Amino acid sequence: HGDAAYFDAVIQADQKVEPRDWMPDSYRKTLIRQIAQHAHSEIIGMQPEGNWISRAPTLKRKAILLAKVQDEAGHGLYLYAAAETLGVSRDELVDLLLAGRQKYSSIFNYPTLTWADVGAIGWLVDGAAIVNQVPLCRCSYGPYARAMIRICKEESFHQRQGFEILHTLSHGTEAQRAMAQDAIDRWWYPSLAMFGPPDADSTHSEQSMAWKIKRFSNDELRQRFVDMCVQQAGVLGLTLPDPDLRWNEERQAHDYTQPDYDELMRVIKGDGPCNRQRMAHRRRAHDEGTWVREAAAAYAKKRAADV
Amino acid sequence: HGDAAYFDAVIQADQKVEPRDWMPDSYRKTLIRQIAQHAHSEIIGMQPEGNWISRAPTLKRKAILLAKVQDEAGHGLYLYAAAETLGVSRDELVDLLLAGRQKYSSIFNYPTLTWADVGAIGWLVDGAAIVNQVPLCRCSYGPYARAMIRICKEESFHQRQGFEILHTLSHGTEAQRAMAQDAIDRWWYPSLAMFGPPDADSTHSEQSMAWKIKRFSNDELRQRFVDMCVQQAGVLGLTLPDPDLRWNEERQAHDYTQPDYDELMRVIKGDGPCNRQRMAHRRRAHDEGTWVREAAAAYAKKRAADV
Amino acid sequence: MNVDRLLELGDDALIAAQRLAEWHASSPEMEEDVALANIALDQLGAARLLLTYAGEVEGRGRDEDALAFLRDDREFRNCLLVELPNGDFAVTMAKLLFLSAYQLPLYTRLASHEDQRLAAIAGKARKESAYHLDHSAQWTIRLGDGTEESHRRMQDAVDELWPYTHELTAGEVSRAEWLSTVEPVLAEATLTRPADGWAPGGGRAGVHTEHLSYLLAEMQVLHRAHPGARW
Amino acid sequence: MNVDRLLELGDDALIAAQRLAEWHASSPEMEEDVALANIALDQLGAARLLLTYAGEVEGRGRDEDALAFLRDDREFRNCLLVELPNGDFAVTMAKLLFLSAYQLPLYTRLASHEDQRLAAIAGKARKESAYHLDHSAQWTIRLGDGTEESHRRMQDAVDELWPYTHELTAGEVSRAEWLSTVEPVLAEATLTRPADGWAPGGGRAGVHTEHLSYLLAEMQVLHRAHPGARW
Repeated sequence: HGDAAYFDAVIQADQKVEPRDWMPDSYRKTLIRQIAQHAHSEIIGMQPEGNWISRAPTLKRKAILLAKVQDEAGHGLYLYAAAETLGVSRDELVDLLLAGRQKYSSIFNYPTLTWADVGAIGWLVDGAAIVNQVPLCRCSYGPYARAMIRICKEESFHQRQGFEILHTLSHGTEAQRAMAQDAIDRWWYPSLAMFGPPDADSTHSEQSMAWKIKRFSNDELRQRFVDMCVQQAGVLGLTLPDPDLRWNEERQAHDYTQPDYDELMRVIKGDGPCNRQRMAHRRRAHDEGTWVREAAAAYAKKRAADV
Repeated sequence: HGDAAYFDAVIQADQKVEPRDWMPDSYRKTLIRQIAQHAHSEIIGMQPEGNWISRAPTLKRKAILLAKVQDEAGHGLYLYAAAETLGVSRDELVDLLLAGRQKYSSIFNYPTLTWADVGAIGWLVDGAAIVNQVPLCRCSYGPYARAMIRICKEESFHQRQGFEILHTLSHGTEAQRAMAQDAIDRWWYPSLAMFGPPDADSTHSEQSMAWKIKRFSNDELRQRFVDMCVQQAGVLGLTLPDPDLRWNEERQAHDYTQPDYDELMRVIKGDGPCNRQRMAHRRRAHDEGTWVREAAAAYAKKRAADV
Repeated sequence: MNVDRLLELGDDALIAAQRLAEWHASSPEMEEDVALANIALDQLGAARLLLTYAGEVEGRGRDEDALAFLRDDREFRNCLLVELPNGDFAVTMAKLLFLSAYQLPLYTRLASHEDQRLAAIAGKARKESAYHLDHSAQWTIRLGDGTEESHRRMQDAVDELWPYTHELTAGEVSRAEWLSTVEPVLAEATLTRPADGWAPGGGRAGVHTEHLSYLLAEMQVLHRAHPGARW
Repeated sequence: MNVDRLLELGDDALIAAQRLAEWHASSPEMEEDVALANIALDQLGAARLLLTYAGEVEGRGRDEDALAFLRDDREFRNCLLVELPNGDFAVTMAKLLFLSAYQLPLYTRLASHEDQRLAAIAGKARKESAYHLDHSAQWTIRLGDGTEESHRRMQDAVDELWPYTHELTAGEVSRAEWLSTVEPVLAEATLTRPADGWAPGGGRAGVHTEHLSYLLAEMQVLHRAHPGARW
């Protein structure tokens, strides 16, 4: 098959597959699933951080956080647009999310309990996202790769802001420092779990690697993240909550305790602390906005008829 | 007419008219209107004070305030029951309130802006209510008179609590003292207006006096209230916001500035700061409770059928 | 009695009272405004006694108000159930049913505790809990076996809150004991007893839902705005 | 420029920003989440400049945060309109329409104020207000001339908020000038312009609605819980 051969050659040559190119059905499906999940994560991810906009401790921090949450909405929009190039509509994807048939990142099913959680999400969660996403900037599917370039740039900005929040707290009052440490204690393992199950248990990985959608294994990325965090935690003057974390001279990497993958599975299945809350919020916003979307459509139709 | 003569004799002799006794239609209507307005005032009056239950500054104050607001609900219930002895149902009266066809005391159309307002309402508003209501304990209509005896007892308890809140604030920090003075400054004239328009403009008074529903004129009661407050304000160490307030040796009473009766008329007509808010709250509570009341009725019907 | 246990009891009662009091002037019936205020006052009364005692046992000079108004949500020890938003009247009644089906046997047991002070508090609270249980059970039955709409709402409420009841039965009150109170009520109410499954927790360790810090922000705002003031 | 006037401007912007930001992750469309955040950021940006300047003019060492987080509601000078609850999307759009139809001519005038600092702030804010006005006018028209339901909701919103607009036009911006912006929008939206009547006020004197102190309790809670901390 000539199309398939061309597709294989593009992949082989590290070139980009573009929307009009032929591609295997399963490649398309894998990408739709992955990009949609990524888009959903941006949209659901607005909630835990948004939870602190109204209570941000200074006006400057309020503005930064509001802009960050706005960026997430923007990322959601780019990503849905990238998914749409694969022949699926945003509305369909949103319906799949609301019906619970597509997932979003499980990390957003944990609550943000204090202001320091905003810092921890920026530093750890956005940090993990970047480690995951930087390789995606070289993903074989053009629109996704290009969206990721833009998103990664903004994410690293967010990650620095998170780091800065924690740095300020850890050099602040006793209570602020305790708040920062507490946040890291709660977010560390869920962040490690963001890289997915260990390679041995990972389902979709091999084919995604072959298609150059994925470039590194879950465990490789997780290791990279741990090594990065250890160094930065030192600068913060805060502790990662893993007594077995230490430099392994031989591996030239840190040994560390794995996250609780059973917990990860429970959260993915729907039993995290906030799954129900996040989905209920999203559904409520969607339902309460129905009359507005209908009105906009009705108005547009009338105006189109006028012309 | 023998019934009318008997009624007149009962009034004349300062005896009580009871539900089964004959009474003039206009006597009945006047009483229904007055008792309903009084009941509505208790129910609407829960809102401005209730506004501070969640934020009361100590647990003891929270308990006292919650109990007070509960008492108001209880007073509403007695008073609706008293009105029902006149052949009107509570549901009808509530519907008239919700339709805006019966009034409640205009004082509750002012906002409670600080904790000190809870004190000021207790001291001034309940104080004015007592001055109004003590004579009603001798009202010619038995059920109303008896309800008022019970209510007055509780109201004077509330008034002492309000006084005590203000006393504590006025002997507290600078900020607390300022809060107390500010509350009195805002509640003084609206409290004076609670006694209604000046006698010269008062519509229903004469007939109510003849029927011994009312015992003193608006201006007499207002004067009594002013004289009482001047003495108590002295004990509080707070100022009544009337530069022209002074003892008149000749009248053996205080001269004082009249409240703004035009404002009173505007508030009665519906244009006070909170009229719309109070009514919207009451209507929302009523509407949102419909399914519960319907369920209770349906259940009661099923059980009755079981018997 | 150790401080943490007293704080758990006291914080349950305090947060329950705060939520119940939110119903003031908003109940479906005037009689219910009175009843909910009563129950809120009972819970608040118990909270005051328990927190006062907790402060004394702790011995760091904190009174009931210091404990209620000057701790943040990470220091509160209440179960998650009581901090959840009120929702509609069905949710409020389901919460109260589940809570009082826990508090009644708990206070009954504590009423014969060797700690006399705690026993006295529990002895009083037990009687109140019996009333709360009766009130909420009656409403659960009325709503469950009322109209189609009320049945649906009551079932939704039970389903939504059920997971949070596991935290109640993780200690002295066994699941079986708690179920022996709740199941007959659900049955009479023609409601389906939800399956056990997800069992969120963390309240006893100070890891709450996102709702609690909002509740505390409102509850504590005035007290905190005037440090050291008397009221 | 006197402090009170700067506080009026700054508080309007700050409270409007706080209310708009409550929409985060709750808008009817994702694009609107972005747009409302944008507008909230504009208002917040203006608030920061205005409050900073107010603090400097006052000369008592208060910066933007001291003014935003350490005043209580009796010290805030914003108009009542901005503190009212968001309500549904129609109410939010009506609020924004009414506010920006006031802010645009006001900032336009202030942009040529002899006070250079204020003129610069107003010059920037003016352009943003033009966008806010356009955005809210477009939505008002779309909703007013959309479906039956949206027309009803939009008319209700306009009716409910109309009284609060009198406070906006009690100063530099005349009623006629304000109406010249708003009336054509309502007409195009097929909405009825409400009659003038009740004209609540008091915001400029610190006599607010009962809503503001709740908004501030939430906004200020963290800042106040850590006196003197840096963030």
